[in-house]
Amino acid sequence: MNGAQDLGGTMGHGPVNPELDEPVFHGDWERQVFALTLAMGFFGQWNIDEGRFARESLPPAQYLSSSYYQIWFAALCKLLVANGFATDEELASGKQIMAPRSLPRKPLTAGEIPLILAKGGPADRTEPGPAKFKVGDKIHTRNINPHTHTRLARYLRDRTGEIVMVHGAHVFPDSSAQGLGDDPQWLYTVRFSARVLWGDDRNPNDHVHADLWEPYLVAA
Amino acid sequence: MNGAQDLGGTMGHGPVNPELDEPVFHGDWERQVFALTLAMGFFGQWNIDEGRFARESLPPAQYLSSSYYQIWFAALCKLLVANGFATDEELASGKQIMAPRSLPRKPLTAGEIPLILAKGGPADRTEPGPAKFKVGDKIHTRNINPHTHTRLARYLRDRTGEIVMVHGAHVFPDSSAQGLGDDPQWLYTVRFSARVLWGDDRNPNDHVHADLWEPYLVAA
Amino acid sequence: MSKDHDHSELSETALRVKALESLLIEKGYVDPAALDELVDTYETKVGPRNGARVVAKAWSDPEYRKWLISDATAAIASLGFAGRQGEHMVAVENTPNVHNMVVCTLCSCYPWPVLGLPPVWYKSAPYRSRAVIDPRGVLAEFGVKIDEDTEVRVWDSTAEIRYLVIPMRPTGSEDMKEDELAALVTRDSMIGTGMALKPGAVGR
Amino acid sequence: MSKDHDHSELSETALRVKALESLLIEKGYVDPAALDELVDTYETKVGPRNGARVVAKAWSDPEYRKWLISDATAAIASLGFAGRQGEHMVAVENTPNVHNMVVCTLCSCYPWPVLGLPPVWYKSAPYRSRAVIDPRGVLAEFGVKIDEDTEVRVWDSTAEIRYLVIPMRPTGSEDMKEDELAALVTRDSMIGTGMALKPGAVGR
Repeated sequence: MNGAQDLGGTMGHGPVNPELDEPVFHGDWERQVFALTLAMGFFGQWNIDEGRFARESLPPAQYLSSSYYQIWFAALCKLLVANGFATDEELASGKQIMAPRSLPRKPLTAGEIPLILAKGGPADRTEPGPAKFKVGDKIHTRNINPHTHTRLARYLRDRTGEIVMVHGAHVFPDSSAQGLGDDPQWLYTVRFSARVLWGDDRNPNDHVHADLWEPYLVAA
Repeated sequence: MNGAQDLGGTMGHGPVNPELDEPVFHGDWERQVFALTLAMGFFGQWNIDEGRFARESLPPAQYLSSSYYQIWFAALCKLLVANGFATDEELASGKQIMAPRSLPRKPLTAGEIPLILAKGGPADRTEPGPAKFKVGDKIHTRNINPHTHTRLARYLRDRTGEIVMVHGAHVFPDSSAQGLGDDPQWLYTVRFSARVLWGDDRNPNDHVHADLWEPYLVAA
Repeated sequence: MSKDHDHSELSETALRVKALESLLIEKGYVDPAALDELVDTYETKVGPRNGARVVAKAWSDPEYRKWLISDATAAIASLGFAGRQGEHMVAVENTPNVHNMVVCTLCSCYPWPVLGLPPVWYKSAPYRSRAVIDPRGVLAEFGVKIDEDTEVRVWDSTAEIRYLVIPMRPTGSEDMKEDELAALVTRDSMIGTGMALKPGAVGR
Repeated sequence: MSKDHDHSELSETALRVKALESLLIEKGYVDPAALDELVDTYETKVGPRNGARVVAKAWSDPEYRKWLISDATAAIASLGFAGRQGEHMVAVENTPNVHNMVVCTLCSCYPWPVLGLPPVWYKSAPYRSRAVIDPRGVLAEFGVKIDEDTEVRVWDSTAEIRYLVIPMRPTGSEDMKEDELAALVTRDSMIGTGMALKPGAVGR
């Protein structure tokens, strides 16, 4: 979706302002949001793409005026309610009103965390067929504007680029975020000239690379 | 600039929600912001394009979480300070600290308002030369991404369309908003297919028209 | 953000605006009587009844309709509506095959002399963002259903041209006079987010 | 918005988060010890010192450097850094002719096993919006000046591939051992918004 998350090339947000000696978390509430998001995600009731969509579908005014963990918190609340873990009333009161929902597995324990984190969640899958493109091929990105999740950012649409890496087939987020399954698709890294993306006044030496799935691309 | 004002095609803002029996103003403060903006603009210290840029250069988080007259108010405050009418301290306190600045003309009186509004501020100017395009011509819009004011919205860049009206030469906002003068340029209404703008899943009957100046266009 | 929160933000704004007005009066930049006159003009004198008269005349008078379509600025000025934010008018006509709809994606451009000041929704992010990418979805929210075969023409007011939609004359209005017809022409029908009223109905 | 306003928003958030944590514990969904372990992992165990060891080894060991560039996931895992948000690693190398810089315009993708959790600025609108359209302007704000003739390569992490920048080995470090070299490798140098430190300097 063309939501507030699609920030590439937008303007007016101000300077970057890196923080000196920044701590990993700013206060306990950030620790709690981070840990709760990971711990609840571990039940597997939503995948990473559904999690991203929960964040990017927040109203743009809210998304842009929230800190990042505020965005995570708002999205976690949405996901908990949508998946029957809690009700809006419970979130407002902090008190249990409904019985807990049945759990697909036991809650995460401290002991299993190192192994689970080390395993991660690889996104590569069996290839659905031969790759359409190879390194060096010129491609053109499609102009799509779905209301659903996509990783083809606005600034990368309808642009000509060149394949520079082929990564095998990966979970296709446009399907996965809608609960339509992994739908594995070939994933490529595509190289775009800054001039193609932003106009002729850009430095001709500069390039942007993005990881794009085959359904985003047509031969140029 | 690719600021928060550039809303065409963005998503997540919710339903339109028209208000039944909507009053012209919602409370005195809206009346005041409206009237003060017009009255102060009347001194001619900034033009309409500079006024628009003052609004669209507000931080996106602020722009999107403000009501429209809140945006006008924030922009008016910026313009007043930038043009020496008031200082930040004065705006904060509401009390005069500095002497008034010298005025290019007497303040607006009630009596002259009907004539001034009736006169308006036409934007047409003497043509800089012959028009490059005529009705029926196919054009392609440029891909520009200036940090300064432009009326070539992001969704209209790098798209093919057709000239359907020729309006003569008008003040060119990209120059005017920077205080670089009227720089009159031919103005055209351009017709774009919804499919060209948004992709092949759109209704083939639908079109968007926009008013675009000659420097935005190249022959297709 | 909570409703309370919104309210306190608004009262804070109202206080700051009041302070600004006092300051600008104290500094001698603005005359309170002029401010009142500006507000009064757009609150009571200029509004969509002006545009309704233009449309009703176009419905009644084929010569005027032709003039309106070929030179809207002059045709509208002939009825006494002209000036600020209507300096360069274009009238676009709905037909059984074409439905027109006006937006300003970049700010709030709107033909003041014929429609007055725009409603909040016209200036707000939902309408401005969606009118150009999903005009039929927006129209549906206004209760307007357009056939798939009918062309939807969106006009994004990106320059100083201001658009007035001439809605279709409703069936059953054949014998009505110009004044009666004007009562059928709603603000929304002249933006393109509504239709003219059928005789006997009322609406915004 | 005022600073006070921001603070009250934040304390309101903190209260709501606390309530959520209590609720999820009460409902038996989460174990407080597991939450502590998750926080502790990323606060004390996983961080940019991991990535610095990878870079220092690549600087010191030509075979490892080759492996890192051809199969970063395996080469990095060989040092014990793997898993969540580092499942598919790619290492990109700075040279006198190429400067690499990583961003995630759409969210906050970042190679956790080698760099830990991303700093606030990396996840924030200013960096995400500007890194792809004005990388040199962003670099200048970090005090990094890149020659006009040098290519700037921005990597927008739009999929599950995670990028690690191998900064240039600083002059004067020729005789240093791997452990000493690692101390020169800053977090920002591995994102591409900084350079490796010169021997004797300190930085973030």
